[in-house]
Amino acid sequence: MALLEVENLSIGYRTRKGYLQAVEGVSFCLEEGKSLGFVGESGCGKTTIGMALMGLLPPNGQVTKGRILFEDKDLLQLSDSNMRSIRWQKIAMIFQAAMNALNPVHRVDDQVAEAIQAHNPDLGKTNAMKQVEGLFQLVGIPEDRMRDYPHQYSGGMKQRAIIAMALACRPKLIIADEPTTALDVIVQDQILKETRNLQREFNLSMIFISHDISIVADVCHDIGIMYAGQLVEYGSREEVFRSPCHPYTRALISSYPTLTGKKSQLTPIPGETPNLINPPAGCRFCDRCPGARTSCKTEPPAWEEVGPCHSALCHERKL
Amino acid sequence: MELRRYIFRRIIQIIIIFFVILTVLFLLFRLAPGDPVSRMIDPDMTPEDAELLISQLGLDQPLWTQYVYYVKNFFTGNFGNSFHYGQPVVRIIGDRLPNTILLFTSSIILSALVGIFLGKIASWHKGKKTDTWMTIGALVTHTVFLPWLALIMIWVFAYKLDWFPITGMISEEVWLDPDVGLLAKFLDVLHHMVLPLGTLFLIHFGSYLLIMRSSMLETLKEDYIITARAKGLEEKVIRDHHAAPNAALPVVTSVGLSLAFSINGGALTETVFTWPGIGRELVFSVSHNDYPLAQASFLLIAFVVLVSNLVVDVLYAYLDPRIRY
Amino acid sequence: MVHAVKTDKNISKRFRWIDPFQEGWSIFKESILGKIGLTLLIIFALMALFSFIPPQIDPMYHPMTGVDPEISHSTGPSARHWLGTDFMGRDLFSQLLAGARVAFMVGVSAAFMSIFLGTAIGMIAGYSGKGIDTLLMRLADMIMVMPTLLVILILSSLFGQLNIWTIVLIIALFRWPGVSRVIRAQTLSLKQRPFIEAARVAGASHLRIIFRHIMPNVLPLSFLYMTFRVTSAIIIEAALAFLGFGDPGTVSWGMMLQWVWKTGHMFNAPYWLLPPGICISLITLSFYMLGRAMDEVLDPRLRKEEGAG
Amino acid sequence: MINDKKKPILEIKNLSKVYRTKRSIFGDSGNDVIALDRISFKIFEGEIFGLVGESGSGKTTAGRLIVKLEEPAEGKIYLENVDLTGLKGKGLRAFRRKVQMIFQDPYQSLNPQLSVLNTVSEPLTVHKIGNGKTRQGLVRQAMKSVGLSPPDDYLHRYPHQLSGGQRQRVAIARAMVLNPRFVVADEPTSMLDASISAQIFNILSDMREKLDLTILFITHSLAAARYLCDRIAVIYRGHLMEMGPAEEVIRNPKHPYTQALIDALPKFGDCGDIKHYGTLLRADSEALGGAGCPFYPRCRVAHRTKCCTGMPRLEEISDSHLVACYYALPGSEIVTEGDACFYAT
Repeated sequence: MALLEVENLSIGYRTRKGYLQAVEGVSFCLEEGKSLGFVGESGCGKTTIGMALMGLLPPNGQVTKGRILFEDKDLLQLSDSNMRSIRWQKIAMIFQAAMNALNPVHRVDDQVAEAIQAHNPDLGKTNAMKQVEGLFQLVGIPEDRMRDYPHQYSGGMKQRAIIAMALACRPKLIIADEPTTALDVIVQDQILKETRNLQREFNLSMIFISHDISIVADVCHDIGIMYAGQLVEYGSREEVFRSPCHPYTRALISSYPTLTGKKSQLTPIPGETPNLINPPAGCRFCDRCPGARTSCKTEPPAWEEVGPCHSALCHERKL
Repeated sequence: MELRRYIFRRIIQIIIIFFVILTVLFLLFRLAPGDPVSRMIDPDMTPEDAELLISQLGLDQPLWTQYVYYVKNFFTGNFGNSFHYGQPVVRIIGDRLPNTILLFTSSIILSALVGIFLGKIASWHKGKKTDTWMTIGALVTHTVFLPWLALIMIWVFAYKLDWFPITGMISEEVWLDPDVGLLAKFLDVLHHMVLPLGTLFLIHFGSYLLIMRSSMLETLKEDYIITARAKGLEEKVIRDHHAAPNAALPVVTSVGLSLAFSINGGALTETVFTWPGIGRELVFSVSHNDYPLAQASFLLIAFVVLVSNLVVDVLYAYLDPRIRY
Repeated sequence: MVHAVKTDKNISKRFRWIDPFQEGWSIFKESILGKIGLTLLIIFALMALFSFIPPQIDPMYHPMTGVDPEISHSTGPSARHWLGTDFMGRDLFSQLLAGARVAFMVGVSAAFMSIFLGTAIGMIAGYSGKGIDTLLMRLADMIMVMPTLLVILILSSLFGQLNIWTIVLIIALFRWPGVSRVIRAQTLSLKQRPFIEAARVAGASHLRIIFRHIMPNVLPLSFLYMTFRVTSAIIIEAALAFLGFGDPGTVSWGMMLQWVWKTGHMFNAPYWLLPPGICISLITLSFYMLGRAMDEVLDPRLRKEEGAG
Repeated sequence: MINDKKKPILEIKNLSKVYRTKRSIFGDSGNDVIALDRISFKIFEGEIFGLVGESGSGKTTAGRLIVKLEEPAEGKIYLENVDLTGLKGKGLRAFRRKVQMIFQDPYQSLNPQLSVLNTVSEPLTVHKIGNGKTRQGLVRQAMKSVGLSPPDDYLHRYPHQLSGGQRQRVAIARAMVLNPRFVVADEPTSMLDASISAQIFNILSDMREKLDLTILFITHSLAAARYLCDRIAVIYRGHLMEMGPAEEVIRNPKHPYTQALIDALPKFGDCGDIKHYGTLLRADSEALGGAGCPFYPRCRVAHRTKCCTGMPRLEEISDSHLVACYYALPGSEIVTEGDACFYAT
């Protein structure tokens, strides 16, 4: 039984310029102890999905369709207080901007302890602090830095503290939204390695959200490629990268510079992403797609199984 | 210990600024049209006394020597005699200062606390009725013309309803009666203070409310608020523990920046309620051409504003761990 | 690349600059505060305009010198005197109209001068940095801790009665530091922005950078502060007049209040006590509301709020 | 490649830059940050030279010094043999025509109040080139060359009506409209999506071909540098660590820091022939102030006394491949774990 099952999720925002369909018809599932990565460009809806899983959409955002089944409970049907008890205890989050995810006027260890105490009110302050100590050891923050304020930390240390905080209540699922975007490569590498180790150690399920295809390729078992609010390709890492099926996935991979291979291979995707306030009727990628036919413009594509654990949203039926 | 160094630096700054004000005042006094001597000399004085005073102030000396006399007199507390009261200015000012500080600080603290509290509530109910009415109420009380509000307060609460005394700070019968205890005296002062304090409070709390409200709305958009929500904290904890302390910081700054403006209101309030403070003394002395008293009250008020600014800045540094000077 | 453009190709190229203006106006229109403020202001402006009419009808309606020959004391409202008369029988309604004119005059001219000074000084300080910046900002700090009303009191004790334009000038001279601090901060942050550096790399001179790149970006803020400065100028003038230091040649609302207060009519002449106070309060309120509504239009963060991630 | 011409267009000698933190008259000593510490290199005509480093390494400072947005604390910069330090008046104007910069963040580098036409034509106006009509022609041409075509669709737009990629192209058009000799591109794609980045890379590389341009490409990504650059230099805390032909530095890195960078890059796609070097200590301790190699505290192969007392010089180890490390020089290659001194925290 899957830990998390998302069916046909659609999310929209009311904006001054009109109704923005940020996520449309996204389905996926995640087993215990596995990791799933969402890749896409900015504005493709990947962060929105993460926030919807936490039940933290901004006030102008709303889930319009679909179900989010976590341990067989539909999170969208839960009351506020039930949802609150699931947050962090069952599902925790590592945020995009680690720089700003810590409250500047409170000490770091207090902020971690707060998460523990919120869900274990009977636990005393000293016991909570003991747990915090253990967590900080786990992520490699020296003990004498525990009582610092966030602004005294470097970027990498802040991200470590956030990871410690995410682990505080031993959640089943951690959503990591661009966890290393602001960090340098070497620190990023260390953080990713640690995350992987911790995931294995605690048998965590993880959802990785990133714009960087190489990070997701490095960390995740399954991969979902997102484009303009839709999931366009979904499958195991090996399948998706070895035999990318959707033209967008192929384009994304070939536009990414690597350390090996021939230099001339970098081919950019022409054009810009469509406007999500008035999305095109047919396939959303057809304007940029090298193999688009006239029917692509008018008919929305359907999901197509292309392998045992691999499917794509494209009119092209061949693998 | 960096903080101590910062305070030291600020004190030096204050001294410099104060010297500039002192000097500008001196120059204005000498450069203004009319005879500086006659301005400093009480028209009712005997010629001998006037003679003495002139030599004491150095008014018969060249400008530079006069300046030296002026500064020396200032530091020895010799501001001359008030024409109106016929007493040394220092004594009058010394009498009035505590009254001003009492009214002024209590009104600032009260209105800041209430403003912060209500601003927090208003922002929390953004867009709802509570918020709309609080905002409008704050806007109206904040922009109402202070002396007029004071007059209306007197008219309604002192004249029509007769709940509070119309003017003054103490009732003579209470203070002259040797049998009355300290508590009763204190209550008497409090009784007199309600209306002026209420007036100042009404004028000030609105601006703090509005600043707190917008600062809080800003803070609520910060990432660490989302973190707090994601942690599954109660909304009340998020509001009071995570958002409010951060949001209150700009209010502290604005208290500091608006101090000078608040003291205008303080002077007006003292005047209308005949509260025996420095502000009223300044207004009174200016309209009675009592120059020595006017000058000294002005300098003292400037000094009070400078020092309170320092207090506010230090408070800010204390509240915000990011600030380390 | 082409498709993105198609949609607005038929929108004319001209008048693009009007877009942000229209967008701002549409936000402004939604704001209740803005609407109330604007309505009130129009009423006060009409009052100021009509203030010229009563003396034309009859010299006894002259706000300053006119006296009703039949009464020489304060009376309540009547058909002859809509709001009643003051202690010497002058018409309160024409005084109220004249007060609107004074308020606008004082408020707008003092605000304009102080905004001009503040913007110029703020931009110079922020852009030049170093010594000039320190010097100007210390000066600003110093002036900022001066309570303007009391400064004017002291000056009038030295120089005697001040006329209205002197008062306006002093208000302007003492109310620029707040603006210049804001403009300086804005200039400093603009100076860090790469588009200024891009202009420098392109070879633009300092003057060009200030006028072409910095000024258009700080002017909206200056205009916003202008509304707040108008309120403070009106309040200071009114308070000064209330304390008896106003220009004796004008009739301002503050002066009307002083008369009702000083002549001991405040307890028995509400028809005299209420209108000037309400007017001062409402005109400051309307400018304040206008400012807040403009603040919402200008605040880019507010618009960013709806960006979905 | 183009290297055989070997005519340097830009030469940097012992360039240093120190940022002083604010000090008050009461003498609390601020911490000075050394952004660049006596670096020297040459850029040859027509090449794309990559400066690779992490944030705070001084790479952006170097770029800003070259375009004279800042003045160096020490050292000289020569463009076509003209010393840039202290350039004023006419000389400065001539320099501004020749050297342009492309900034990192296209959301910040365009004035929101100016239309595309006004933005792109500003350099022409400033240098008084042409009149209204000919200027528009030049602007159109520049816009076409960065792929903003037809230009008429964009000329009268304002930045907020453009996407990030379009903005960056406008910024490139602004830099190219003067037909400069040398362009500093400061992480031009770090704020853009991957697919858009590739467009920008290709535009830059086209420009170089068409306009005979020399480009200093500043980036944090070795992969991007490899794709675009002929030669790259790796910079760490204000020191050049390694410099050489792009392929050579990436295939055969000699400096432990470069090796660590390559180790840290997420492996993606076909990466069979990338070695793992393991030169980095896990704990990154604070930097030791002083004369030693800045990478010493994080370096696995460092020698306890040798490496923390003197900064090794940048020396040529093979044809145009320079490294600043004691262990990379011929004769002292002990990059095996057995001989290296372990420094543990």
